[in-house]
Amino acid sequence: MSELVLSLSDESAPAGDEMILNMGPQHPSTHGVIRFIVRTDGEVMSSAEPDVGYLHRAIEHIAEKCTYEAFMPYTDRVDYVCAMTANHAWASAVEKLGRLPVPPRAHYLRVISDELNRISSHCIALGAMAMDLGAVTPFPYALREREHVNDLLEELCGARLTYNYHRVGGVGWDLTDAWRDKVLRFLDHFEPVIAEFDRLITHNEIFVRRLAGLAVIGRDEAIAHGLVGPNLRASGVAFDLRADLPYATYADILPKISWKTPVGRGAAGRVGDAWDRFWLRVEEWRWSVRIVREALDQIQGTPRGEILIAPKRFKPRGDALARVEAARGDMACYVVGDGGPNAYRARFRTGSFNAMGLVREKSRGLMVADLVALIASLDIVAPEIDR
Amino acid sequence: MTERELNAGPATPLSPRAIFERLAASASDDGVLTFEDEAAGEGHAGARDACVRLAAAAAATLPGVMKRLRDDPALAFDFLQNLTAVDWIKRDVIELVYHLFSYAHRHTIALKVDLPRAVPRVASLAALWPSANWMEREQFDLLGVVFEGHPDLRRLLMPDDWAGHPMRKDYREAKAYRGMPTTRPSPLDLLQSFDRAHATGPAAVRETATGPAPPSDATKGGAGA
Amino acid sequence: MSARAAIGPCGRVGLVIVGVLVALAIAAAVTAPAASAAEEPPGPVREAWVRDVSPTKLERGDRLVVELEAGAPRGPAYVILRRPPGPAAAAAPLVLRAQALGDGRVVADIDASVEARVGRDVRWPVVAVEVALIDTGHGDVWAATGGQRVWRGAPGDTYELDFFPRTVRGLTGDVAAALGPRAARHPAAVTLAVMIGVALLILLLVAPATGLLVVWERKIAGRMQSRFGPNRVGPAGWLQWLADALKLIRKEDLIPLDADPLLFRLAPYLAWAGIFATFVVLPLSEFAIVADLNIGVLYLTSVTTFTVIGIVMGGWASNSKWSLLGGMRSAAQIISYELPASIALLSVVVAAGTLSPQAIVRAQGGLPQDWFVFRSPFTFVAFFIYFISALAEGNRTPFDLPEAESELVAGFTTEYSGFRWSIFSLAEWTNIYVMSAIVATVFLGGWNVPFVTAEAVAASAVWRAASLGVMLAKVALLSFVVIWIRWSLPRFRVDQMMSLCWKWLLPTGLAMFMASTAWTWVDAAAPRLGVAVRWATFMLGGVGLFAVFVRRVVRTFRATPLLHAGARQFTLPLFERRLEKR
Amino acid sequence: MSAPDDPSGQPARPAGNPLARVVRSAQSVMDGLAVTLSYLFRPPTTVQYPDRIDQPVAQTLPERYRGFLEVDLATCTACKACERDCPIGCIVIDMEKVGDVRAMTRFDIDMGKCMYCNICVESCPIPNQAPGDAEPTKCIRMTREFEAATDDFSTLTFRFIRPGDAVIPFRPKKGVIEPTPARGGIAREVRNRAREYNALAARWSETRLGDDSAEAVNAPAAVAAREAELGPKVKAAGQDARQLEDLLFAEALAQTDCGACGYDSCRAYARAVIGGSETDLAKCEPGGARTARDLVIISRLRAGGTPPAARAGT
Repeated sequence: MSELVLSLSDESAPAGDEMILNMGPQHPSTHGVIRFIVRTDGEVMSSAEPDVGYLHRAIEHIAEKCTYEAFMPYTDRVDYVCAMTANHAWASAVEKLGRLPVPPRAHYLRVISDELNRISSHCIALGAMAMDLGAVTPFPYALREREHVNDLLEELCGARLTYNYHRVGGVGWDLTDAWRDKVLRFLDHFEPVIAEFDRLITHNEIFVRRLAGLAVIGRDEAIAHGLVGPNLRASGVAFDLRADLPYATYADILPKISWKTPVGRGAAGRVGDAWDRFWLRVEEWRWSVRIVREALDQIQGTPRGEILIAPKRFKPRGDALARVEAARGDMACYVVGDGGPNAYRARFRTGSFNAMGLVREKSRGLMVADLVALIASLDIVAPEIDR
Repeated sequence: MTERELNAGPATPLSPRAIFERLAASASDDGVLTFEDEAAGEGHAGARDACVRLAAAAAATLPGVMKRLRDDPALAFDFLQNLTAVDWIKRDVIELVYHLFSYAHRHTIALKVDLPRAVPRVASLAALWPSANWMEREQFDLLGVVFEGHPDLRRLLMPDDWAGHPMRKDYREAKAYRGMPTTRPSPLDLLQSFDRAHATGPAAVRETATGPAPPSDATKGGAGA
Repeated sequence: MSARAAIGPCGRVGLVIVGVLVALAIAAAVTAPAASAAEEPPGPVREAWVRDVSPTKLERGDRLVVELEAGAPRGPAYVILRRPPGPAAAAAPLVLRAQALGDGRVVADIDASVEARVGRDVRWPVVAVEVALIDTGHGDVWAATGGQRVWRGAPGDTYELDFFPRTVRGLTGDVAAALGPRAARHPAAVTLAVMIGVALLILLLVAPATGLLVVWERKIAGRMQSRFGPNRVGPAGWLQWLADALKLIRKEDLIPLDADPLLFRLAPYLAWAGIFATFVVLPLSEFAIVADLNIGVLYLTSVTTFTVIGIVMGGWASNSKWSLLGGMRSAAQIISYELPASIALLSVVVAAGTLSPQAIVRAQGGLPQDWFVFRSPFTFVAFFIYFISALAEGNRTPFDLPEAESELVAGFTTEYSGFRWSIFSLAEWTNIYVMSAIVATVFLGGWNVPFVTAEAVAASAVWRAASLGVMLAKVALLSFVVIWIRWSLPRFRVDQMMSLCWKWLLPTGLAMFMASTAWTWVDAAAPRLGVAVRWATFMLGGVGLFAVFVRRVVRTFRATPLLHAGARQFTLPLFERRLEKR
Repeated sequence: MSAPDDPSGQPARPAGNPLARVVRSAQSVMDGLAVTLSYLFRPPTTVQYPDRIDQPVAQTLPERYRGFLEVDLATCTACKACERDCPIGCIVIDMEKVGDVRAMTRFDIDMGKCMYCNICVESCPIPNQAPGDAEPTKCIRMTREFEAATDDFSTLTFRFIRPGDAVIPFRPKKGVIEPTPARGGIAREVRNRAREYNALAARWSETRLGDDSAEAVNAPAAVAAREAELGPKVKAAGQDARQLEDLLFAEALAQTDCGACGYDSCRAYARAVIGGSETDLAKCEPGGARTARDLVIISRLRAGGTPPAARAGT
């Protein structure tokens, strides 16, 4: 490959009044280890070029080195803020590849754990975004709720961050009645907290003014750049995998709670602005609460203990792509098997990866402080980009 | 495309075969595209997603095919949801896999094309889907696929001066990068080498316990309570 | 392009010059109050005149005779002399110890101690005797001018002449007198020593108080965020500041390689000096003021802006782009908000008719409806304008852009560490006191004790102590509000911050200034209307706003009942097991 | 301040009249202040770990908590299922013939590497029942222990068999759930032992591994050991230039392609050495004394030097 010419990042001397600001990889608000090469004239940026890869651990390569089942704990590390959905994506892809059956109770448990994890992931996203905009207190409040969710998940599966809860063919642990009651109590507690959070920060006039009309991403632009999940919906596209291409047991749950995909409405400024992205995640909190309630209700009808059909001598051949609605949107997992015990190729296409590709374009003309808000509003998690 | 259209839900999702047929019908170059149905693999458990394969010889026509997939109103694949390269070292090809999705129709298709492993070159799709920009950079970085016409084909994840493309099956990591070792000794090895050096003889045998009696230091070695 | 090059080679010279000028200005500021403080003794002695002075040129051995009205009491007295304009040292008023003879004459001998203060070989002219004060020895104090007794203390009061403002110069005289002729030969040394002594006194009082404020802020922040805050060092964590300070002082003294070492070192002290200089005119109580300048408010607004020089200097000298951006933001911010802040203060100044802080306090009352904030709707608005501007000038949230940690890492303090950093933060937190004290003084009645007149406060030691307490309580409350705001609100963006200043606060402030000026006329013309408006403003703006707010707090509190009992009641694994165990 | 081009094409929300904006701002600010103030009347949610709590946190964790691994060797059959299934290879079990029985001489788990995924527990075939647990556990199991802060990775290697000891594997009876001591005790003890000894042992090994000085590298024992390692490889490569090049590249050279030797790449240098056009074997700067020694050894072995087995016998 020596014929390939390497072109180094363009860090040549800036022209005119511009100066180059090196933001990251150690910077308080780059949400992990990301670096931006920012060209600014005073406070106004002419571009912010992301430089990623600092958290690249070659997870896709590791997938080629261990068995399908043994790779599950690594998927936790794809997105450690919302590990359940990465578990789910891998499990779904492998199950699709091997045409493996999954017991219904396991599907419900996957939904419950996914949604709880979505709540805790949005806690980080919203809390950190508020903190990036200088409001410090929403962050501990959000983290407090995340800790509660962590406590619950810890009791379910034993881990607080990297759960390794889903299995190829089911899930690892069944729920107990005591745990179910605790989740319901948590939801009772959490709903008013959302309202409080709204009053504290979402509708705060300073906050709204800072985000309204900021970094507007139009619908076509969002689709073309491959934005997914909350970012896409904030741009006005009513598409949610859970509702539109239902997997697990979402098809049974969503109609019961009269689901309506939340979409950015431009209530503060324009559709697809940073505030819409913030607000949409708050809305997703509310919907997740309803989904968990309904799933906890419906799971009562499934036989206790039937949570895993483990594959035997699993050596599939073929390829499969599975998509899961993760906290950062549509996570696609593509897995190729060549008849061996290990995956021949695995790939995770994550929400942050695509969102990050948009930063350079969207940062033009923004202020340094807005870059922080832009990154936060896209809910970028560094390991998801680098994997 | 208006908001109403997009938000009205699935309009006319087509099956992969129907998508292929429509695509093949509009193609001028017959026989270049083939359809691989959803199928179980041979001899092993496993399944394959349905896909359209573009003949390796016609890899140059990829942008045209993709443009048709994107612009045909009945297909309207507006979302390039995944771009992967797979290094099939035994077949000596690098297989590019494009997964497309249509928000308008809610249908999906995979398109595959083989490239020669020695010179994996293909036209960039960054002009069709901006999201291809970073995905192509990533595949270039990790597998060395050169996307011609890409606006900014640089390494994405690895350092700019990294040698080799790590996701290739024949890649071997160097022992050091810029003087930094890429491995560190495992404590397991360190402790074992200490043990070996200090072994008093071939395994200092002690009478060992049998059965589930509570372990104690004298009989059980280390695991005692 | 490096940050240094962005300013250019002239920058360094310029900043050095500016720094020197500021240092001089601060030195002048410290001495200036000393020079002019004695012009106005406390109390309502507004004007003073004497019938005769003889002789008009004095030298050692002379006797100064002031003729007063017959019937003035006997006793020890003071004579304050005004001298013609000249060099600062020679033009300062002179306080002489004298003796009232009981026949209307007050005589003062010009002896060695006077000469020590004035200079040996100068025959110096006297323009006028400002006032003569006579201690009758029965607890009464006479302040006499031209034969009129204009003010006296109540019998039995322990008020003493020693409570006169102890200006540096006045102290110098006393110290020189106490030390005797040897000290008298080195008046400059004595002056310097006294100045340093006063400065040290302020520092020793303020620095620990600031440390306590930091702990308090952290405790409030902790509780507001559902956690504990510092609670380990000392009783309930109140000595945390001491531990932090020791840690900071012991840290390595780091100066970045490419930094400008001189300016880098100088910057924290400049930032700090500007804030500390304000303490000269802050009336913490009826008596506790270093110098009641007749231009006090002007002095306050000018001295507080010295900080910006230190910040810009630190930001530039660090040779870091983050620091530079922080410094530039700070410069823009402080200079901009200077305007609405001053104009908001002017609305009160026109209502009070004076720039002297003590006089402004005396023009208010102890009860809220007598405060300037409720004097009229216009001062009410001006109060908020000033408060917002003060937050901005103090770099406090929501205006903490110069050190916005999520944008600029740590702004102008990015490259600072250890002791220098602690000086910056000392200045920053002290500034909370300063801004709170200014707001309390100008808008919220200062040290006025409810239901007690200013005269009564001056007359009684108990009330004087109470007035100090009232003022400190107001400062503490306002500091709490400042802290509370910081932990509740997000930050403005730099353009929004500027537009708030120039498009909103400044025009509104100007309008309020003009309206307030007009209102003084209305107030004078129709006093009953004025009182009615005061009450209306108080009831609507004060009580009404407070009620609305309390309702919100109660509603919030009730909305999340599961949070009330903290984590214990909420069944999470950790706590559930703990409860089971009991 | 929005981006200059607005792709959504919608008008911004009208700002409203100034007074309304002021009122709205005041209301929202008051809302925020009310929320934070209300927390002053509530107890904190946090706990003061580690000292101001009623009991050790480990005792308050849920049963399924995944802390340190521990092995109850009394019921371990040495089936090595955990070692085989560990995705990260942090478990090492050695079996040796001790006298006339096969016994485990090593059962090490590198907890610093472990990712607490529970896969080893799931693959363990021996069910155990620990007192106080609602659910059955396994011979290897996760515990609620989690405290082992350290500045040395090696102290996180838990050695369940003390070096020099041997444990005879357990023979399970079918369908019997074996009793086992309460979870956590073994992990605590092993952790404490690891704290005492491992760091010293690892540092001892590291000084020997890490000493790159010419004296240490060329010490007779080191040369002999290296010859023993390289001997079979050189033999396997024979005289095939390509294989020799691979051998030199993999075993001796620094692989940095730094160019200090004057060649374009490490492989070019290797080719030159093999081809004989390069006789200076000490040109690899990053490799230092170690590379020079290895190159010398390889060329000696190629030339048919002393068979390593004969010399390095002891």
